[in-house]
Amino acid sequence: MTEQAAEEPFHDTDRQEQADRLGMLVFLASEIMLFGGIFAATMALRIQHPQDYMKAASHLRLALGTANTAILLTSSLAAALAVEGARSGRSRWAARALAAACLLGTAFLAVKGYEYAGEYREGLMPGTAAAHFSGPLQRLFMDLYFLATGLHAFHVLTGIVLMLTAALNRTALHDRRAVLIGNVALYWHLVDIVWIFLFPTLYLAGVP
Amino acid sequence: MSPGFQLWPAAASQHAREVDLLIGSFGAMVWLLSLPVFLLMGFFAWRYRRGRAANRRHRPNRNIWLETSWSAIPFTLTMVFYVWATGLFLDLQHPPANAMTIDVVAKQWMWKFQHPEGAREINDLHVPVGTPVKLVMTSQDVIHSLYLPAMRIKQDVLPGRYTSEWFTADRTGVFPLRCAEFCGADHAVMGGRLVVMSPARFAEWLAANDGGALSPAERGAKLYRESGCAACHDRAANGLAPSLEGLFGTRVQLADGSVRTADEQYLRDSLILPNSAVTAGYRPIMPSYANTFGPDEIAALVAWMKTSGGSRPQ
Amino acid sequence: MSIAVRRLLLAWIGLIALLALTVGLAFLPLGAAKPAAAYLIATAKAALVLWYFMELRREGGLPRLAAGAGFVWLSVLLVLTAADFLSRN
Amino acid sequence: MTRASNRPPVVPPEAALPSYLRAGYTLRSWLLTTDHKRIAILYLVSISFFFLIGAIAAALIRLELLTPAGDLLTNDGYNRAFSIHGIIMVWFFLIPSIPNTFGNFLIPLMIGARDLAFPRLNLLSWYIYVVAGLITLYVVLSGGVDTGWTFYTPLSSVYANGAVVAAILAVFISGFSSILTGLNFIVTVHKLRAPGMTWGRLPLFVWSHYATSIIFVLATPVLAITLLLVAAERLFGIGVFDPALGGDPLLFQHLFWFYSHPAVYIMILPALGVISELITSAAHKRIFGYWFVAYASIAIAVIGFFVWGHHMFVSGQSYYASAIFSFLSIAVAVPSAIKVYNWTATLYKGDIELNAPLLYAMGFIGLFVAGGLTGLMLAMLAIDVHVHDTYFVVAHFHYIMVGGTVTAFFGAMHYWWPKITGRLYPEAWARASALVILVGFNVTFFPLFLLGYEGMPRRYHVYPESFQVLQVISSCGALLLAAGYLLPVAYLGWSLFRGAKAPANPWGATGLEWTTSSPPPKHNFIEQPVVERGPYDYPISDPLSRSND
Repeated sequence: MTEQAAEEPFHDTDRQEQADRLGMLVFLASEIMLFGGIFAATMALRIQHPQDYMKAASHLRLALGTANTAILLTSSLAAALAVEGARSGRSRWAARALAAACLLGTAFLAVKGYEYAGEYREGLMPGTAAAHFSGPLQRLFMDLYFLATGLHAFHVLTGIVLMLTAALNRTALHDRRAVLIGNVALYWHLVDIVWIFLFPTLYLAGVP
Repeated sequence: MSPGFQLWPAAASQHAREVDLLIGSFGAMVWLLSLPVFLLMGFFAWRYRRGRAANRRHRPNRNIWLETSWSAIPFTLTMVFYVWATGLFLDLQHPPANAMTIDVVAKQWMWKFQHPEGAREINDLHVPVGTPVKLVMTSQDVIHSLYLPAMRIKQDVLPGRYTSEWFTADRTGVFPLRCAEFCGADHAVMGGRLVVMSPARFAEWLAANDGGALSPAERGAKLYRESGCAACHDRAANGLAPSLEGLFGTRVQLADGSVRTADEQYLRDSLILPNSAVTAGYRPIMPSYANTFGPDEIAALVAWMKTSGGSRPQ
Repeated sequence: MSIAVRRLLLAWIGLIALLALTVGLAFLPLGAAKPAAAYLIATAKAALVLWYFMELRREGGLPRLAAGAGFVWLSVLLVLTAADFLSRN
Repeated sequence: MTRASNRPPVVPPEAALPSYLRAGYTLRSWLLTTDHKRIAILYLVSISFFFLIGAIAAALIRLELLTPAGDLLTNDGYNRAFSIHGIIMVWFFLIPSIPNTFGNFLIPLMIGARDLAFPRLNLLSWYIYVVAGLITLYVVLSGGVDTGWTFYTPLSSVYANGAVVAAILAVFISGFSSILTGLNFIVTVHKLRAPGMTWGRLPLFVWSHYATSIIFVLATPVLAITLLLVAAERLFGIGVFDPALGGDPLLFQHLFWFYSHPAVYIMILPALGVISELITSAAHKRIFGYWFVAYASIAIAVIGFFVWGHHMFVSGQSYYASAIFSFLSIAVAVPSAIKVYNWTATLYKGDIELNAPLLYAMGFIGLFVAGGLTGLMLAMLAIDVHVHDTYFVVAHFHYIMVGGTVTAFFGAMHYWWPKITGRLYPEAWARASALVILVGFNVTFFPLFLLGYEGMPRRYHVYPESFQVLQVISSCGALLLAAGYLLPVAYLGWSLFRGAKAPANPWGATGLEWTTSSPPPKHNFIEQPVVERGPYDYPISDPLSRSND
């Protein structure tokens, strides 16, 4: 266990730790509002054209979406376990849990990529030559779907990079306060929460 | 629009005069609330300026009752005006049933008006005095806003949607008509005149200007015939699509279980996005006419469906 | 297995169970209540993640406030926007 | 004389601890600094530059409007002039104006901290601002945009010409600078207050910046995603806001105003904080009703999120929603009114020094009241239907943003000038400029209320002749206003080199920032201050009244 000295402008590490965590939580609140615009757009479409919304959503693959939800929930568990590991001094355990979370995150992206490929083949990817839609509303739904999941996938990727950085950082793994790992995990959980709400918005909406 | 300096705009309707009264009395109350602040601030700055002998003994620096009352009293007074202003606004949302309906299509950068009798005009709008006039408006491109300062009304005109505004002019004259929502390069010149005439003069004008043109309803009937709508929608057709006779204004049961009133918006949506509101008992087979009919044609078809009232096209 | 780890595992089991429930409910004929149920379950899942994984249960009022602010403000945006869309015409 | 701490003020000899200005002279020592005071100066320089560009655009507008015909600018040229004026003034001057300069400089000093919580993040947010600013300059040089600062769809997404995507990108990027600043302020106020600096001892300036930061963090990302969607619509035909593609243009307006209405409070809340400091310092008196004023800031920030629909009364929004938004908009006026009444009560029985900062503060109150009450008129549905999108609205928001925020900005500049630069400014000149600005402002903008009620829509470069008299008066006022703004540039610049050296506390004020030297050393305080009194603990002239306190 190593004790880091407080950095400017802090006098003690306790304060600094609290400040880092609070800063991360405030940032996450900001992230929620960023996705808020997309949720508002899907809500408007769903209120105004409930039939078309459902029909368009039914083209998504619920099984893959459900699998991805389970994957992301499990990876969130792994991230939480990593924090617990670092805190109880088991740095190797923490590293493995982080690696598992990264792996699951990558699996999520792989499934997502497979899904995108399927949608491309079915002509559901806007802007591609093969695209064919039943009307503007289905296209708009698919646009929103790609925007929402694309922005989310970008966050997943960022999260994986952050967790990898933490897993390779000896100081962070041996920090019994788990400051860095704790904050990275917070970010990862938010990525999870966003998906938890995207799932009923996009996938479940398609079940008649 | 007489040249020269003026400080108050002409008012040409009962509503306009009520808005003037509203802003006048609200303005008076606003002065009542803010003048003491200005006077006291100046007075205190002079009375208690540094170096001047003055009694500076004072009570503690807070007084909950004082602070609560100077929040609550202005708020309560303002609420009275809220009720008044909202009442006037709600009147604007409910045109009288006997209002004369004029179709308006806005585009960059002109206003197109279509009278029910068939007369069409651009940028100028002629109306009779003393008759409620309802403008049903849509845009062909960006958002515009039809602003009649003399009536103290304006309403944004949206693409893909119908909005409306109404007024009853109570004096004849020529008043400005302007676009209030920024709509691109020539926004500033997208306007014309609102000409309010006596009923007799208006009838003359109408007769002189219809130029043998078809009324919107007649044009709609013609479109209905020529575009092959009857193949599915005619009563004699094999029940592929609901009949349009007497449809306007009724409540329609939709396939998804909801109910909608067949108003202008519903009829337009059914032409542009036919499958988003399918009538119960029918299949979603109608193609979209978004690329076939422009706002003018849609307005004509809607006008026909409104007036046909159950009669078949001649 | 420490209590802390067991607690996290239980939260995860809860999350997976809720996922199964929400997918199951989607196939029941619930009509208009379906989206409501789906979002209710999503909120419950988010609450589990916030409470156990993000450890808000150990935190004081300030971090809870900070974590909750985004959700509260988002609901202001959605509710007032929906108020317009639902009451047009 | 300090009362914020009962220790003697620590004013180090110049040689013992160099001021932040002398902590390094190289360009690198400025561009890579993490000192909040130096970053504040970087911001001051960059926002002044953008104020100048925005003002040039304003000058073009006022010149064009001298005559009813469009003779100086073409229709398109005029549209680009007011679009650039709006975009630059809103996002590159007003939003960062007070928070990023005075907030950055003063918050750590006022709460007894050595810096903001995340100094490197603070520098990063300046660089983000600079990148966004450079893109905006590119937009200006490449011919500008003709969408207005509001970017209404489908005009912006389909029909407009010009560098719309670049302008959107600039605003999008500048948003992240705002978010990071807000985050930094929130964490700093929570975690870096000096021992004894309880919430009840926070200066009202800090309270109002805290409230501002809430808006920065929670509103800005909505603007970011919305503008991203507009760019996507323009580039890829993703029609979220385009009715031709199944979208809804009113959704854009909802999302845009969800940010842009609270953004008005981003501009005015810091100004309200400045005025509380200026009034108490000039009156040498405790603020009347500290908690009411403090909570009013938070209330404005929170309720400010519930009122955006009042920009949409004639847009085709449902009239039920309009009635709700109208009511909520009236409610947000209550905390603002509280502040004004409390400032007036603070002057009562004070020991008032009629200095330039107080003149600016009193000018602010007058203009803010006028702007606020006309705002109340705009919240009234039937009135708004007539004056929406006319010069009445233009006049109203200029009273708040220019009459309010810019006047407070100048007031703050004078009040803290000795602290920031270590020099005193010439008082007589400063009083004169305050008066010129007040008169010039009213001559420029009051006629616009009349024009608006008469029915002149905004964003018109040609107009009926009957409006010309008022337009000419306004343009003449703008000339006076410009002189009023240039005057301080001249004498403040002079004082930088020739002004008398400022003592640590030239005003006899009580804030913590006055207990350290002018200008402060790198880490603000030589030793950690310990706070034992409230922020406005001025002596009470009559000893008898002490017992009442």
